[in-house]
Amino acid sequence: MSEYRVQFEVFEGPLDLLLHLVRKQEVDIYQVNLTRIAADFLAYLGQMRDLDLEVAGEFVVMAANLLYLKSRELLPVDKQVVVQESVEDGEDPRWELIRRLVEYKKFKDAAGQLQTYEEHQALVYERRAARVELPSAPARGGVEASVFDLIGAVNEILKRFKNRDNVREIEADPHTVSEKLESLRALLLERSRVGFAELFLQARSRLEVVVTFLAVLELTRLRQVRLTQGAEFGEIEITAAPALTGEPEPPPAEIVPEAPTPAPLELPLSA
Amino acid sequence: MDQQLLFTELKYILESLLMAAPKPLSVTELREVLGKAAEEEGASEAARAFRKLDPKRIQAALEELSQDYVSAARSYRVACVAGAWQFVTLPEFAPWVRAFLGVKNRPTRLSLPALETLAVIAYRQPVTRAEMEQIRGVAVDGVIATLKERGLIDEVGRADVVGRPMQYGTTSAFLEYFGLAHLDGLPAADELRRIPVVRPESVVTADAAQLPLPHGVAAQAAEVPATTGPVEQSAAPVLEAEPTSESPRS
Amino acid sequence: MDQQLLFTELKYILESLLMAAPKPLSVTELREVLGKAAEEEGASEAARAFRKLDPKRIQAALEELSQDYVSAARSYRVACVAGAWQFVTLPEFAPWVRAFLGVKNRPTRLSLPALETLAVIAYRQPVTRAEMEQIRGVAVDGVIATLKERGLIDEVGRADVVGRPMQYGTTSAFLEYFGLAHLDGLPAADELRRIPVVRPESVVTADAAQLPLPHGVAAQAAEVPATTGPVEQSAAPVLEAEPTSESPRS
Repeated sequence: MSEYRVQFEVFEGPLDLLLHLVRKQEVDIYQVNLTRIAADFLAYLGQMRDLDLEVAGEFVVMAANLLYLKSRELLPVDKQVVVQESVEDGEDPRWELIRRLVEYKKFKDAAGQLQTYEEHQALVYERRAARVELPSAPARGGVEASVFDLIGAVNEILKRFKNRDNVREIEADPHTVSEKLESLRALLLERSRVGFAELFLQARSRLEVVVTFLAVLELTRLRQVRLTQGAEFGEIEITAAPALTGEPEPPPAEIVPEAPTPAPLELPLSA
Repeated sequence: MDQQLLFTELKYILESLLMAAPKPLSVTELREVLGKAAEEEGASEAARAFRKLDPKRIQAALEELSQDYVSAARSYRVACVAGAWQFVTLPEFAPWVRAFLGVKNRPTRLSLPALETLAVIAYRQPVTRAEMEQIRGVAVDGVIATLKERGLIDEVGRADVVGRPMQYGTTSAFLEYFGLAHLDGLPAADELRRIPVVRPESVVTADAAQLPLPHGVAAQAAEVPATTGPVEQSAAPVLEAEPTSESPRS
Repeated sequence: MDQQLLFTELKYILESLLMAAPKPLSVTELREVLGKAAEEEGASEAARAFRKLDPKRIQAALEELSQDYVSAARSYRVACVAGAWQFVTLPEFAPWVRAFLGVKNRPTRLSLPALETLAVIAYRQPVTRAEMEQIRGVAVDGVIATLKERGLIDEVGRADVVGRPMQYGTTSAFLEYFGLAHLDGLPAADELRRIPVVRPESVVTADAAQLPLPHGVAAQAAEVPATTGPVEQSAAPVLEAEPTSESPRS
């Protein structure tokens, strides 16, 4: 069947072809002249054969059926033996064919409707909201801030420097991660709680912002500080963790204090 | 708060949820959220009022909301697809949204045979392959495989007849693909589900007219699913024309 | 089309974009989208009309749009936050939105180590396990498993170095989780991708792969799997790193 469709795509099957022929008669399905339809149908099959197209089994069966109906109609009414049968069967073969055609046509129309829906739906885009800005909520306990919250925050701060950056920055910049690390530690030992944005208030260059940020990340990684948010999207706070204040904590913390004097971090200078 | 006010309030709450949600939401999900908000510490009177809402009320509010957008001249509306509510942009803005989001990740369009078969399955589910072939008059094997592969249909059981053939039905991906809220949203659903092809009173072909009218209706009724009940001749929605008293032959 | 009509049209187009966009959009981004839509094959007259719009006009349309919502009695409005435009729900609906985002949005929050690893993968993909461990200084096996399980990362290939280790990258679920349209939407992406922190010769924290280990580091070294192997210095672009006393390359 599939190879048939490829070769002759106009009609999907005998019912489709019949519908087409009914339409050509320009009459309602119920009024269709079966004799003419049968003749048209056979003619069409003949054309297919002439074109060397394989005629699918379904078409042949339908052709036989039509020929039978046609032969019946050629007989005078009183000679139609079938009539009795049809009463017994409760089914007139002609009516049966028409019923199928009507039904098929409805599904064909429904398929057309589905196609419209398909086209329509391809043009419809659903909203996929980003996380909505929530007004600060009475959050309990504080939410742990994610790296993305941090990066987002840094990004905001970096924006402030976008226009300020200038050539001077190319000169040796005094800021290094280790230096920031130390000053952060000192600050936290002193105050135990610092606002994240506050750290950047004094920053004078993009580099310093980045360096400060890396220092915060590093301290987080070493579990020497904790980052919390009072609420989602709230201000991020940095607090000293036990590892920093000297209380017993897992190994990573113990390693860093021995840090040798580090060299400056190399950063590409945005020209 | 009076009922009308509460209903309006509910509508806006649902609206805000659809706006904030990163995915479409079902009535059940929305109801859960309302319940949860009601139980929060310090929940307002309004919040508590929506604690255990009848899902029908939520449904009604969503439908009214959806109507609001039909009349508002905006670039989007509220729609229900596969039982889940969401904001969607209108098709006429697709060129710009597409420029931003890229072409929707949709497989190629369905072929006409696939659409026809899908229509048969959608309206007549659960339906066997034999029944589909009876209606379409052609083999449907390849098409069924394609539709299954695309997740639009699935096997839903076996028919209680000899050989216990597989029955097929549509999936929720089917509803999504066509943007339908649910199966009742199919066009002309009633008509197509019930096999309403009833023989006209004045008969189709010449000889049939001369018959003592067969209790043909009875035979036909056998084909009608039991649930449908007897088919009234007068209720026959005929496809597109008047039945004729004339013989087509002659 | 006359100017007023065009302006109204523009307003609705921008509105549809804000509605469909999974992130806030700046005037610049919106202008780009308009430009892109205008250049599509078969672009409509309207689409072409917005090809090279003065950003001021876009800004004006957005402001008018925003005003529309101030007067409309809805549960949300159009707002500009940090230079980017978006739909936001009104504060009075926060109890419900919060109840929703709390329940539904995030089954479980990712742990900080998971987020860090994810950040490394996101900014440096494709990236091998060894590279991640080098950057983070700890074994990442467990975290990788978790991230993979949650569908946020996946194997994307193999590195062209000895042993051909697996490389990881983020998935589209990752973008969804963070409400990102694409990887370029990662915050400070350019900035963070470009930081080629030079690897230290002697490292401050444990970096088992690279060092003749100082004794104190032994405990941590145990965490690093033996499979990590030596990592090319030059092939180590890192997100965060230890400062070093000498840059190996300079």
